[in-house]
Amino acid sequence: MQNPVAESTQPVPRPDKTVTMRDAIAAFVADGSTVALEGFTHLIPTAAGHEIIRQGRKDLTIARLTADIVTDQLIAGGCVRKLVSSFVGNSTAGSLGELRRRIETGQPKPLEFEEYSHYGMICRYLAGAQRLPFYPLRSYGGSDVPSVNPGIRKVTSPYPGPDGETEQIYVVPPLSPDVTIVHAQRADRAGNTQIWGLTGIQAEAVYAAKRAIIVVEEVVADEVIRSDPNRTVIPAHAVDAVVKCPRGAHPAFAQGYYDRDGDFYRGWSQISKDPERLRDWLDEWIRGTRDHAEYVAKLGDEHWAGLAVGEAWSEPVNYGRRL
Amino acid sequence: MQNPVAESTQPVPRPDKTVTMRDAIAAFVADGSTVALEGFTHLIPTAAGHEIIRQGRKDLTIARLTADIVTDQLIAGGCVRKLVSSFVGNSTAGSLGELRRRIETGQPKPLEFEEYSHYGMICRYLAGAQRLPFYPLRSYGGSDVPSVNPGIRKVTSPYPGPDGETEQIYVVPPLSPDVTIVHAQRADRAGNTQIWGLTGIQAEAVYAAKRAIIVVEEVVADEVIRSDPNRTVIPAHAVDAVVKCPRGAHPAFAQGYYDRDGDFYRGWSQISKDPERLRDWLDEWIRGTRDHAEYVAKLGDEHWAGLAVGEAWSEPVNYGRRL
Amino acid sequence: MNAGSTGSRESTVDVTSSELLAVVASRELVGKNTVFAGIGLPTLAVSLAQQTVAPGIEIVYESGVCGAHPSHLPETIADAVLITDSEAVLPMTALFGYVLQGGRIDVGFLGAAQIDKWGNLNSSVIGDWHAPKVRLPGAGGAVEVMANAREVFVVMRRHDRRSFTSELDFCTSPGPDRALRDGIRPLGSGVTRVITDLGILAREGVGEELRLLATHPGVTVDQVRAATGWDLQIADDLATIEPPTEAELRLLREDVDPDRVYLRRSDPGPRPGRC
Amino acid sequence: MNAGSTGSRESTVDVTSSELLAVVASRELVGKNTVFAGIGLPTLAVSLAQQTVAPGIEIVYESGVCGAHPSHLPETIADAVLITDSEAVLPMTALFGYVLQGGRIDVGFLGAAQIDKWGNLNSSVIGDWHAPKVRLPGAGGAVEVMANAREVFVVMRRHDRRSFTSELDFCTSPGPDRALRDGIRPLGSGVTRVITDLGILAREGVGEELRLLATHPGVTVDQVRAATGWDLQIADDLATIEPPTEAELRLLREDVDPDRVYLRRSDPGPRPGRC
Repeated sequence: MQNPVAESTQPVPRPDKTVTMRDAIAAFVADGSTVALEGFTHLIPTAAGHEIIRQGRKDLTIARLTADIVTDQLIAGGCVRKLVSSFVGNSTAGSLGELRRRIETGQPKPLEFEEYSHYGMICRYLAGAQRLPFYPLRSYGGSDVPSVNPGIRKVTSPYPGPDGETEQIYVVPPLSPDVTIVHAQRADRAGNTQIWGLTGIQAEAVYAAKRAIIVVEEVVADEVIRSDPNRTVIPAHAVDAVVKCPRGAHPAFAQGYYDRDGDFYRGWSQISKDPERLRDWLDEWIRGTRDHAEYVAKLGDEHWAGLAVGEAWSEPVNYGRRL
Repeated sequence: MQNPVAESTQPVPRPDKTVTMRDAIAAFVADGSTVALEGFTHLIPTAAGHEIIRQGRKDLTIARLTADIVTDQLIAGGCVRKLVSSFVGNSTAGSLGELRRRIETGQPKPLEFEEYSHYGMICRYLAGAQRLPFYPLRSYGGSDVPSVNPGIRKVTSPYPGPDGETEQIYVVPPLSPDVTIVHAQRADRAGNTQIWGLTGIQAEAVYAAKRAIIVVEEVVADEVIRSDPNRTVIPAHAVDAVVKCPRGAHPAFAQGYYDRDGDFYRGWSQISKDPERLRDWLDEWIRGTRDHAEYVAKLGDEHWAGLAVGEAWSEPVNYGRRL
Repeated sequence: MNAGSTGSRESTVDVTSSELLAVVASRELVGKNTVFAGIGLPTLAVSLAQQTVAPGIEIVYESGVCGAHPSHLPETIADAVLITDSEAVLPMTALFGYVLQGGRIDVGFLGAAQIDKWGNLNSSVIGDWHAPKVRLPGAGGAVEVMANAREVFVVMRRHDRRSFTSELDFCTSPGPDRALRDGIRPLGSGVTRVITDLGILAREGVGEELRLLATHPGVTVDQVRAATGWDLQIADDLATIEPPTEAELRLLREDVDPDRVYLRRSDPGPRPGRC
Repeated sequence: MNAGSTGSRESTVDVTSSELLAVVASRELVGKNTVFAGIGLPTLAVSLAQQTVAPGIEIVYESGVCGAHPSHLPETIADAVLITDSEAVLPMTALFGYVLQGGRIDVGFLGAAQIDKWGNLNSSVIGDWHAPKVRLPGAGGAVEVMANAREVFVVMRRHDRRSFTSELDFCTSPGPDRALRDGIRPLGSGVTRVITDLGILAREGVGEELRLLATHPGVTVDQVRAATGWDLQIADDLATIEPPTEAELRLLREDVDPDRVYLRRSDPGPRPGRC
């Protein structure tokens, strides 16, 4: 209706945060760091975990709701001192062999394990993202989980409960990772990140962290992101590095890009059950590949063809334009 | 890859929750109710407010972050006993005449006013939606707001602060409206509601409430909603009524449908300043129209042409389909 | 209790244990609107209920999917086929915070390695938590389902003394009695139904133990008592569960899981002497 | 302090008060990354800074818009033109919880009806809250900006004793000194700059009063003291603000607000004797 911005306005330069996976891990993941790897079954940052193994990081604290295959690999790779998690199983496909050995036998050395429930982990990220000293939740009443995790405490509400009596509630402390790594379908060079399908806890894990690495299937033009700003789950101001790494979530899936590798999940229980076989697997598939592109190539075209997906496009919406 | 669901599977019947505005207000807004009307500048449920005035509801508690024109109209319409809000101004366009008179002079009768900041209101809805006894926030330290609002209290964190000392934080109580009313671009008949542009606090206000009315520009086919499930901000299970009411947010805007009526906002300061003129306006535009369709028609085609917007379509994304 | 069937003729042959559990669980969903369920027998039960006793019932998945319309039977709660064509995908903050803790789930389905007579569940460890004999996957969202769903159904494929124990090795997901002793007021009733290959155990709420409510045809009370690690109470009006009807079995086999992914081809079948 | 200019020749004629405030505020944004700003002079200042001293600076709007690329000058913080073509639109829970309270804002711009020497602000009422002479709009998000932004800039079009008061009628948005006395540790420094039509007041953080840091050309210290409702401290190295350069004015007038929506056509201009 009025006041179009003059065409002469100089475009504001956007920082370009794209880097290689190697450089991103080298820059932001130090020995001893607390690293959150999030993605609930969908968009698991597996390729980033593999690069951490390749670079031989040590004494990491890994935070992850569902400590699945990538966690087992990181532990077997000698990278992990401590695990903070709410589910330590190989999805619905069996066991995490290395993780179980470390917890059940303490061999080759014990693994520190800080255990929560899913919502406990979610609330820890919420507290971290919101810079809160604690976050209340209606879980844990009568559970043995607080007895093995002194981080889970109680607070008395300053308001009367429904029966007029004082009310208590459990709380969890904030989780503030040194770096959070998530995988996404696409981002622009500045780090505006779009995710569809399961969005999980990624945004909160990123905002809770001091640094954030976004691994993406595609780096897209600014115009693609800006055509649908509601799809941006993580804005550029929360992102430090953007890494293009197609198929970097394997064996997890990327909605609209490739499907879950169910056979790999089922196979992992066998591989990880045998320490020698597991070591060989790491040597061949992770330490024996230079980067994720080589891992992808090694899996082979036929393998990837089996994970291909068809099309189901969203209906576009009109954001409108002032006339 | 496997196991297609047999085509003979019967479609599960979806409940049809579409009703007229008159029936929705009659069914879910009772005298004395606490009614949340949310929508931050965008998608304000104005038409629902007008219908509440037409039906002569009394003694309502209105909860709304920005108590703007629709709130002033509801107060002038004699519907409101108490206001719970964090901003009582006519956007950036001036004053709310009736609200100011009621607070500054207590005439014709006093208005109860429970005052928060925006984040205080947001946290009240968060606590309501999450069924928490309280929600902590890092606001209010040293402010006079808690001195006039005993609902804002303090809790001591069970974790030591950054300096090792005990740490205190303010908390707010849950807000659990009897009914929340929001406006949206579109929903299906079951109530799956899609919003784009500013999504504000609508989802939390709906989940915090016992009942929810969704007013929409369009009721769309199930397939439209299902083509983009991430766009669904409010799922059907949280919705009790779906009301089709095009242009029901006027003078606010609906992204992609019509623009904000800036002249109306500026004009309201003049209308509401004069109690007689305000009464005449309510009689003519609200009580003098049978429903919102009549209000829309009375504004006239030329008026609406001035609020028309052009096209800026989102790029579709691929949700993928198993081959 | 809804142990009665909806169909016409009884089918007394060739019923596998998975089919039996799915059918019996489906009947218990009369009048329920929202169910929180994992993949497997619980989803089969809900899908069958949608076509029999509870047409409008909605499954909410832990992954955030609401109103799924999958093209294929999903393999996990996060399967891509659950997302495409679904009605809503919620972030986990909303799913756990607003839907689950918000109190909007009528029935949550849970599994466990151990259950006690109060319906407390262990899914964490066998042995001592600090040096376990077996490390199980852990809580996941089970603590939250138990604390926040109106009631919880447990489906156990095998009713034996290792699982039905007088004392849990670890209480992952406590029922309301334990919660109240800890000073926390839970929303729901905890476990109200345990559906096993021997029968149905039930409790109504706080202060009540699980009682044997009904047995499958041919199962004796002594058989159930022997398979239960505590002194099991028996309902005064102990019933016999009606076997799956042909209509129920046809829907389950032809519509819900035609490729027998969760019904299992290699299903050992119910215990000898029953069905 | 960054009262120095970036351009070449000085322009000493025809500068309006709005232009002056926007230019001076823009210079203070050197080195800042994220700004929380309302529509009007603050956004003009940030837009000018993007083209001068802080090319990468990002405005985050209270409505949830990040990385806006508006086709027209927006009329409100929620204007439809801010959303279309923007980089991200956040729900309010994320904007207030993760961005603002999360500590990701370098500078928040606030206005107020009253300010005291500690940088505490009143935007609620004139008179008693319970029976106010004037009911103002209230807190909005101002309490949160003050508590969570690293520092706060205040732009006041008119420096007088009604606004610069020794005692607030009501403290809506307290600075860190008041917060600490209440037992709450704030994140940021509170108000660090107050930019007025007379000059710039500044304070660095906890325990410090606002001091007069610089005046516009021709403004005397006595003039500022007379317009301030408390005994104003003066910086030892009191400076004179360099007037807007031609480059700054050209950008502001031709690029940022060519239709003078916020620069105001009817702007009364700076006070006589200055610029």
